[in-house]
Amino acid sequence: MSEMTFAKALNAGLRKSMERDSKVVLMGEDIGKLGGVFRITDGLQKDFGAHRVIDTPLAESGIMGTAIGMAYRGYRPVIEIQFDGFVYPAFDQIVSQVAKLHFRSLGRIKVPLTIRIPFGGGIGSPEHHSESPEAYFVHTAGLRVVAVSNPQDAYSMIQQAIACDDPVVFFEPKRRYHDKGEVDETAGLEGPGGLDLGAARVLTEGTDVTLVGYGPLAKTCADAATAASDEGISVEAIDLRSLSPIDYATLEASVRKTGRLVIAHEASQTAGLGAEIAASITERCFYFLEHAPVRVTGFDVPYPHSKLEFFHLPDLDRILDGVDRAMGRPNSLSGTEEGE
Amino acid sequence: MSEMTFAKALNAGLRKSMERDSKVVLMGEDIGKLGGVFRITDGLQKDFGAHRVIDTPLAESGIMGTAIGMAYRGYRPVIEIQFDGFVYPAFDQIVSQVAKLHFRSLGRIKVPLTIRIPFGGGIGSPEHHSESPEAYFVHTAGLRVVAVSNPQDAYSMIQQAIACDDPVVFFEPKRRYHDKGEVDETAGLEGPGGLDLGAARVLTEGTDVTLVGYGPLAKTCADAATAASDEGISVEAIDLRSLSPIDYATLEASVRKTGRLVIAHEASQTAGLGAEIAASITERCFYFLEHAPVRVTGFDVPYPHSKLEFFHLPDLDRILDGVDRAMGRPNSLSGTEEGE
Amino acid sequence: MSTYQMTAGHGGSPIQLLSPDGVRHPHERYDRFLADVDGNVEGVDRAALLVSIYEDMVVARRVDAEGTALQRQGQLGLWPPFVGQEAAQIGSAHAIGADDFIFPSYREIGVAYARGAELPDLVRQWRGNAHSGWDPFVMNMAPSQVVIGAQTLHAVGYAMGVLFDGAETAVVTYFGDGATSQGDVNESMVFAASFQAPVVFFCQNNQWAISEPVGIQAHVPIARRAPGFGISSVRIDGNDVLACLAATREALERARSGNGPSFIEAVTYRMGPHTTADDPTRYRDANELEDWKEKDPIARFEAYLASIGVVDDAVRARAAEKADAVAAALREATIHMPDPEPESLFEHVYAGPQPVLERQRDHFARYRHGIEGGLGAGAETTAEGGR
Amino acid sequence: MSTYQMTAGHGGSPIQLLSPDGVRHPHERYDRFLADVDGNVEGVDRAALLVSIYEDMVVARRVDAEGTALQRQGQLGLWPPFVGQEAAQIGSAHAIGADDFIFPSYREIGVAYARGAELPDLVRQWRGNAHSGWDPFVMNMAPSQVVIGAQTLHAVGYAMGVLFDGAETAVVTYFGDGATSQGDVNESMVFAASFQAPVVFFCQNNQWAISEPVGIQAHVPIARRAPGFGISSVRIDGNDVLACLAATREALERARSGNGPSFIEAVTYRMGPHTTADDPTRYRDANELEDWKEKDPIARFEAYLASIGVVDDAVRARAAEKADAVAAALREATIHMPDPEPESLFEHVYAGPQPVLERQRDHFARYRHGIEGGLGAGAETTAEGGR
Ligand SMILES: Cc1ncc(C[n+]2csc(CCOP(=O)(O)OP(=O)(O)O)c2C)c(N)n1
Ligand SMILES: Cc1ncc(C[n+]2csc(CCOP(=O)(O)OP(=O)(O)O)c2C)c(N)n1
Ligand SMILES: [Mg+2]
Ligand SMILES: [Mg+2]
Repeated sequence: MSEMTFAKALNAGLRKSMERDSKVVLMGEDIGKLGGVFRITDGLQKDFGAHRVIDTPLAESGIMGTAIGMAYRGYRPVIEIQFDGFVYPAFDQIVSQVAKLHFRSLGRIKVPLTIRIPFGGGIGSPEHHSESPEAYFVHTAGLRVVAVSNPQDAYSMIQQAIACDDPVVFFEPKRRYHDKGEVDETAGLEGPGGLDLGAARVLTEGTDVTLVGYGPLAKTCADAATAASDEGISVEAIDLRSLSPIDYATLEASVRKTGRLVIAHEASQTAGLGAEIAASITERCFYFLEHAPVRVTGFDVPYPHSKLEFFHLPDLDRILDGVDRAMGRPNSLSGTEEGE
Repeated sequence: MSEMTFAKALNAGLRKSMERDSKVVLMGEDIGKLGGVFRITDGLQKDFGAHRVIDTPLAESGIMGTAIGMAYRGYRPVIEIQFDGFVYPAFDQIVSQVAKLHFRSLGRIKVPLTIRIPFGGGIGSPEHHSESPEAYFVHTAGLRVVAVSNPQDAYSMIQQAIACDDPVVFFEPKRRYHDKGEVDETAGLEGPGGLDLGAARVLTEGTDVTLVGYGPLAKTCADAATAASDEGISVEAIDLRSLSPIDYATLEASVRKTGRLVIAHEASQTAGLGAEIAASITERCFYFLEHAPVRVTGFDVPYPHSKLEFFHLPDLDRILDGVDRAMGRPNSLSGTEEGE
Repeated sequence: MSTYQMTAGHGGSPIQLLSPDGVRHPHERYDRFLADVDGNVEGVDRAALLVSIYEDMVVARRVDAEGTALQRQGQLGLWPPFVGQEAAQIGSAHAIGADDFIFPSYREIGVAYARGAELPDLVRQWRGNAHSGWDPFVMNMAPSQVVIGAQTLHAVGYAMGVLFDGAETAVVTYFGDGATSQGDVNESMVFAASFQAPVVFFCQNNQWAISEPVGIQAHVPIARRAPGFGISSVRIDGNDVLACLAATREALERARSGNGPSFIEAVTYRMGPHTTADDPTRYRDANELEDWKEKDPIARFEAYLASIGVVDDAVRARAAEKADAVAAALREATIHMPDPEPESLFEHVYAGPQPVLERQRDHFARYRHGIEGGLGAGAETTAEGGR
Repeated sequence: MSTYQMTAGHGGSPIQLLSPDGVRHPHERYDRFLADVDGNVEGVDRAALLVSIYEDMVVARRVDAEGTALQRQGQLGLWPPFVGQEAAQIGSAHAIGADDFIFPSYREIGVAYARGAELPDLVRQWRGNAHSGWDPFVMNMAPSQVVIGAQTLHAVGYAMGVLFDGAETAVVTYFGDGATSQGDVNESMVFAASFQAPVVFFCQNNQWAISEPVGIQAHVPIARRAPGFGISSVRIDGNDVLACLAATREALERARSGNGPSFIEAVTYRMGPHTTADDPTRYRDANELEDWKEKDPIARFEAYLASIGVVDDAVRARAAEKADAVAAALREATIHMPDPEPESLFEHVYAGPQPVLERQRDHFARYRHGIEGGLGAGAETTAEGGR
């Protein structure tokens, strides 16, 4: 075990994958000498060469499309999208090609791409640098989608994603890049705790309410569980980890126990991931629910300028307010939704 | 009142908008002499000229981006995307530009684009011609999204969408283009029945279960209501019409009455519009619900080849099966979701 | 009101080795790529080689006509005729090596035929039985691509892989005149040039993108586009099978010898409708078609072969016979193609397990079982949509 | 393993009217566009004109330095320096008419300054107070664009509108060398050429796209790209303010006279980091910067103006004074810029009413009220993220 930052853990996981399989290549803008704007690929071009760590022209559709061609040729490209807001030029190649190629070729063509996307807000960036586009990809059949939340998962899951024969959209919470944590570097592809890429993780066990978050908000959810316990509310905080497919077995087991569900994400509320989880859990656990699932999310607005971003982002207070609402507590700050 | 096909009603509505406002221009591939592959713009270039009905180069991002520029210049571009599956190359311009420009310019720049998209399956087409991408746009703050289901709405709502100062993604159910219906051509921008662009419509009143559909499935939902009534089930079928914002007032009123909700759409289930409606209605009507909202949708697969498409698409039988499930009826074909 | 015009995309004189009357003109640059078909390579049976090209063109046209007929008879959902483009497709296909990899659009059915695709694989997707036909790794040819231009990036990526492997394979991608407007096609040229990828861009400028004449896409001849990216480019008569063969061979040689990408604009004509769903009389003049019939690629090649004594009535008859036999076999295969199993809907979406989808599959199976068992309310009613 | 190289994007000799030592060279094609600044137009105060350009360059550089300083002091979140690009930005800006419309990227702060933007509007977005600054319809200039290349299509669409209006306005869009790889930029050239839109593509090739040298984007000089689309193109010394002025005037004249689009590659250099968040020492050689300092656009112009007696110490001092005053005013405006109201989060998302969003706004207001009232569990805890 050694302590390292989130960013460094990703770097170490990429390195390990590249050592393991010579067909793993990294592609993206500024990932070579610069090591990426977040330095996630720091030093890798120096050590593996310009054929393995490829600075591409500034064209995301081009990156995605050529990565597909490299997959045809037997490579396992790992793409870095520089910021969340710049994945959209590649959307067509992702949705119509990456996601469908295995199906449309009757399983003959594998597309083991890993599409790394630093996502989410909270770092005071200008426009288009703080998006949370995960719902678009979760709604797209044929993709797997994960969001990592801590250095150990970053290290293990990037390796699992790269080893996975399906395309994986891999979300990294950019505001956590400098967080530090213990990482077991001997952990293999299965990862410590034996969690596979598709499994959620229970962060804190609890009995009153289930609180689901992912990516940047997994930590906030864990903190909320601690804060709530001071007030005598027992929160089971869960880090979703896999956004597609969602690990409903874990979520169901928890909600059957607690009867209450709060879901937190930074993305806008309407048709976001919270809606999917609320709907599916309601389907699966209707008679166990004591309150409607509560969503604590970004608002239905374009991601705002940085002076306002902390009003938009769910924080500890807003999540606790959501917990209060799910508990039907009268001191909820915003009142209950129902009957308004 | 005159009887006309859905396609003709759209054509007539476009014509009316172009007559009303000389700044309305149509842009798209093959919309001139050919009148579009579905003939929706038939005859319009002949009558309004090549500056008002513009055959563009084959580049959807280019169409969308230049339409934005024309909006800056005071035009009201109406874009035809030839088929649903070809909107993705324009996704970046839609999500990062069209949707955000009014917000980011502090309201100074209006983007009154109408983005027409023939959508959905059921016409035996090859790949990429039967997509239902509406959830992507519903999740995108700054856009309005509508889906029309009958000739009268097609006629009225295309005019309302064009007159709207916000960008509107306008979904047309291509398998209904040849359906005929009565159209009141004297109806102005408000439309017959006084329904505005954001309002849902109750198709059949009922007391047992609320059944929500839109676009191609609105008719199927109405048919299901009739079929169910033969069995003594009273279905309140609702045509959603506006997918963003959703007319929750109408939905809430219905579900408070029926206590049961079924939502049907062709798009894949996970993180689709059904999830949003189920989640929001559960939030708003939790204590009125007698059963979890039921989703009857396309599966989480890429839209299949045409020999299989009618297994994928929700049809009358599958929707009735959904109604049975919502009613908790033992003769449901597929069993209840709960507790599986 | 000022006016604008969109007229260009024409002009320049495409390279021609066979004039429309079937006369072979020597060509300084290209003759060296035609030594075998010109009879200047010892040990090569020139006549056999020429006849194989000729037969492929004749059979391809017949396959195309059969596709249209099968569609008209309801056996196929759609068919994209390539009649008129046989020289471009068969000429280039004969240049491409078995190890090379091809990324086609939807219209390269002639290329697939010449490359040896099984007949059912030519129609599988047009019948709606699957989204693709041949095995891409058996044929070294990607599934056909419907999204305009998307495949050109795949081709460049594959070629980058070839480069990184240090291999001598080359890659060819086909696309139309309309496709040149797409961002992807232009980005593919950026990547190809920057990485000096061994790829050949083969653009069949058949004058039309559905109803839009090429002048809407390009203000100057399309072949001029590529040099602006640093890619060598040539404009050839796409109805001249020898020019197509020679130019493709030249470009492949350039690719294999590490000299980077090439662009070929083959000027040809889509003699049929865009697809069987299209009605070209709405947008184009019948005279245009008549003019292009004068430049028919098969008639031209046949005249040349007759003039050098390689084709005679016997050869013609054999080709026609083969064409009929292939067409009949294609028809048989099509008509008897078994429908896919409903449950196959859920196959191959993922390479690995996916529990949410598996639940949907199980639900679907129970539902189907119920329907078949005649249970439930729904079973009493008739499904719409005619399944 | 074979190797690939990406070296080009250089080569050719950019048009230069002022050599780095400040000597004015006559130029057959461009001199006619410089009659006023050359003193050949009666009634024009040549010295005043030249000094206004000079002052704008000096003040722009000072504004840029102040932006960097404000960022370092935490007053701005980010700043994209344009130091080194003053000739390209001020030269072109002085050519553009008040009625013309500009679609810039994020780096054209010099252009916005020269066009008369209010000072707070130059920093508003970099401080995070809004996503844009100036009123686009007062300035005839779109908000700056962060998504690389997206604005070029808007420019072409605006120009199409101008064309359809029969107006004489022209449109200028700015973008970088990196942007030329984007599909959108290439599509914008397709549309511009097909419609013969009155638009000027002004590419500041500052040699770098963050850490990537221009050779990764372009295998041949960027100016060669446009002719392949049928767009006239020129490669100029982007550190030569007179070349920038003349080339832009020529292109605008072409646009206004109905002769369609133009492309200008202004070869310049980004002397600073990509943004204040960047560390160029990781990827570029310090010598490169030294070389380019020799070609400094302001020093060159100043030497020329001194040589013709237009600039002397008094003029220098006045320019420096103005620069200091503008910088001080910018600083004041920045520091005292009021924070936006939290509830403004919900404003301008839609032009019309949107009930789902209004519900969220009301919910937010109640929640904020609760927080401020100190109610509830949440209020006891500290919000993370430091608001
Ligand atoms: C991205 C995209 N947009 C639109 C279409 C619809 N479409 C299919 S074929 C076609 C025209 C293609 O023209 P061209 O590239 O010249 O090829 P051709 O059909 O002539 O072989 C269009 C617009 C599509 N398939 N993909
Ligand atoms: C679509 C998109 N992809 C990536 C980025 C991240 N990014 C911001 S600036 C930049 C480099 C731009 O280089 P260039 O076009 O030469 O302009 P310059 O910054 O040199 O003025 C990149 C990659 C972006 N803003 N937009
Ligand atoms: Mg064509
Ligand atoms: Mg640059």
